[in-house]
Amino acid sequence: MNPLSVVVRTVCDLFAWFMIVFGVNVLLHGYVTPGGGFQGGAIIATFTAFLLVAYGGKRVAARVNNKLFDLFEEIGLIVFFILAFLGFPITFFFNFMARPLAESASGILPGVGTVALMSAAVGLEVTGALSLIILTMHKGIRMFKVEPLEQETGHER
Amino acid sequence: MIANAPFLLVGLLFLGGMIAIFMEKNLVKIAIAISVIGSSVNLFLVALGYRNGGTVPIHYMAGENTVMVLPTPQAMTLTAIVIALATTALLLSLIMLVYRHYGTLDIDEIRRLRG
Amino acid sequence: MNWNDHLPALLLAIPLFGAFVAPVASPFGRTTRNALLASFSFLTLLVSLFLLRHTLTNGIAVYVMGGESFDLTLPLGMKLPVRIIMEVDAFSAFMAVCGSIASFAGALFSMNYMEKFTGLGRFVSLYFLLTVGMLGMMITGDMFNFFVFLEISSIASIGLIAFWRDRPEAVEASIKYMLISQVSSMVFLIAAGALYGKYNVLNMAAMGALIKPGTLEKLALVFLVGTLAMKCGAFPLHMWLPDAYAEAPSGVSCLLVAVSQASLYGLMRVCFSLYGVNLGGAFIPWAMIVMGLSSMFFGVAMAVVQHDIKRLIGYHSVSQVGYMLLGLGVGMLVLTDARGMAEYGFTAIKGGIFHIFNYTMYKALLFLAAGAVYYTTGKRDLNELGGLARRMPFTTGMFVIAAAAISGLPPFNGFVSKLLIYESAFAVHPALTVVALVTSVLTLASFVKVFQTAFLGPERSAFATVREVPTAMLFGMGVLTLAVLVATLFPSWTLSYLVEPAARALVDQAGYVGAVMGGGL
Amino acid sequence: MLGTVYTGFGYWDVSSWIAFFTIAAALVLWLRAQGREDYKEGTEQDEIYWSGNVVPEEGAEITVPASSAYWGFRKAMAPFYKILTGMHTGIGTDIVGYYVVVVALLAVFILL
Repeated sequence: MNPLSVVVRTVCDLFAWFMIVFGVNVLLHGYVTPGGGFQGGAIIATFTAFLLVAYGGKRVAARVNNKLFDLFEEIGLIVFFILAFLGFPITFFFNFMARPLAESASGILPGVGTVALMSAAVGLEVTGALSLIILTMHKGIRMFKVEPLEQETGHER
Repeated sequence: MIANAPFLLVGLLFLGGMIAIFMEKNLVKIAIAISVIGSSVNLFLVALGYRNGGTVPIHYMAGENTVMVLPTPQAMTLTAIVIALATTALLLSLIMLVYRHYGTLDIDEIRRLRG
Repeated sequence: MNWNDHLPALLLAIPLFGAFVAPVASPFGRTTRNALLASFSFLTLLVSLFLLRHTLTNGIAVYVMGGESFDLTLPLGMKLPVRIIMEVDAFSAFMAVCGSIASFAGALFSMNYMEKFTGLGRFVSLYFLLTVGMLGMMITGDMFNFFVFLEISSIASIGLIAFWRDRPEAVEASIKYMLISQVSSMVFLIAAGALYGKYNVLNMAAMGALIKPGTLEKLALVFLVGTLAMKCGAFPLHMWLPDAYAEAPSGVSCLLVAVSQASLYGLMRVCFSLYGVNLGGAFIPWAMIVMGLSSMFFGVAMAVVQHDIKRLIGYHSVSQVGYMLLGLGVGMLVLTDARGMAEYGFTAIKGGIFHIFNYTMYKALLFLAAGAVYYTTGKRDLNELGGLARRMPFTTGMFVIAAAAISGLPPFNGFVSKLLIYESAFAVHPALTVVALVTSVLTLASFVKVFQTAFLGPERSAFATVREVPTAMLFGMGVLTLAVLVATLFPSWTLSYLVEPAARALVDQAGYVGAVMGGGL
Repeated sequence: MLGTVYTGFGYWDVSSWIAFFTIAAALVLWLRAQGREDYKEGTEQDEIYWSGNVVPEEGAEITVPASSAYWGFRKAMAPFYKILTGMHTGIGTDIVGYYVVVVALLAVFILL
């Protein structure tokens, strides 16, 4: 993919960061709004797609490290699992942090408990995974320069 | 009668997707048809949970109005959307691999495994 | 707290954790990854065995995900259950044991089998996800949750079938399976949604208590049956199955066999526990029987003419699924008829369930043996194979045991379950038994062909350097051989401690409903 | 432990079968151990008989390939196999088509 014109790149510079902020907002308010981890993560991952379209594959591939997204994915998954596992003396997935609404002085937050944390973990996971999907699929296009498929060593063809 | 309009649309979308699977030969178009079928099913689920005059099923946002739409079908729809995203990404990746191996997207020519 | 109460959650949590840590652990090297693969699948097997013991002594185990207590199915005096509920009766636990044995054997086998390839961290991750999807389908008690696990297992299996990205055939088989599995899972979701719209409940037990015969229910039943019969490979819907089984890596084919049995479990759960006496006449049982007979006969007829070893075994999967559909269909036919049930229906169900165990074990073993041949020789075409018996004595021996068991040669376990099915199907109509017997003969014929061309004969000069496969692979096959031999030598023990409680749990709709709804129907 | 399985019509007993196989195997092995009196080592009895033809040098490589096995069966059933293999076209949309047709047929028949 070739980089687009200077107009697009400038707009990308200006607005791309707002997408991340918006995504984080959606992600963190997942427990009270119709948003949540997946939606927020998908919005943040749009940032990667945006960069790819505006700046072209070569530059993004040089700058972006796939290991970072791998790390995001792993941290999200493991945090999610640990949060679910911590409810174990009662049940798996039990919301052990939640308190009844009446006990708390201020609003909704204490009633939420692990749901908000889980939604953040899912958001991290989806960010990493979707960005990885986008980058990997872009790497797989190779529309003009056809490279041979990497050969596996195990079986003869 | 007008309350049944979403279900009519669901039927139309489902049939359209199904017809497209059989009429189209291009794998990418078939992938689009499968996405259309998935969307029609999601619409079906959301339409199931609607109550007349209902609001968002979130306690502090619903306000005075106590009639809420059913939250369970919405949760189901969200899950189905996530699954549909995963399958679409996988399907498109597989299509890319097929194109690189076979050099074509015509589904009638991708038939080394038969008999 | 008592860990026995939490076994259903642990059964899912352990392989799920394995799937999540596998990409983290795999950069630490081969040994760490292999240890992870073996240890987590072994833990899963242990948990499933404990779960089986728990259900056999304490009856149906109910587990409410995220509830205030593990058995609080109806909180706050509600009439309908709200949370996702796992419901494990003897049949589910039996299936979970079958599935986790296959998973353990496939994991042991894959350690050496896959070591030459790249991307193994993802492989381990997908393998455990497939295990989670399979076990989740087997123990869940919730309609939508069943759909989610169905999709998890189909996505993971699609990824694993296409794991050898550099083989065009593997990608082709994967994309064909993907097309049909996507369309059919959407149909499944429509059926689940329609039932939810009518009864306002997603829990299978609660739905079973509420359900009444009607047009919508019949349509939903057809959609559910069609999808699940496709997933387990009944005759006109089986086209994806030999492709997928043949092109997947062998350890994965071994697990895919168990996954198709999970779909069969779902089919039986829908027909027996969800609909039960409301099935609405003899149409669905007869459809099941006809599907079973046609899968049996046409599957084996296609298998006789194949000359790719894994594809041949894949077509045998179609034909073996037919036996289970026949046995369970005969049982379903007499579900409302107490006399017929006592005379032959219960025997048919026992035969069908025993055949599920036998089929999972010997078919997984056959796939692993075919994989061992592919591992050492690099060939799958029977025309190019020959004379391997002297080179690979252990593989040959285990292949002979599995082939004799699948052909129903006495005294092996395949004969026992087939005998139960023959005799009970004979009571319905003799023609059913005739088809089943002809199928058995053709099965033997095709395995004689495989054994003669691949293992017997003079040694080929091309295979002069072939050695026996590594020890871990032999252990993987040995686990399954052991299971086959146990079922062979102690058939009455297996029948009375594993199969009969499972069969009784399957036909006991009131018990299944009562475990969630609290006794009062 | 080696129990009897009652099927409701008859029974299956694995121990008697194993006993039968042991006795039969012992009998066969004993018969085989007797040998033939008229066998002389080093005479023409040692030569390979290959349907009266000359035995080829590369005998090990000449075997019946798997695709020729059961040739007569396949020849006799040729019309049947033509239809059956014709069904397995290997085209993706055909696979989906069979699914849709089967579900539609089931739906029509259950509502009748």
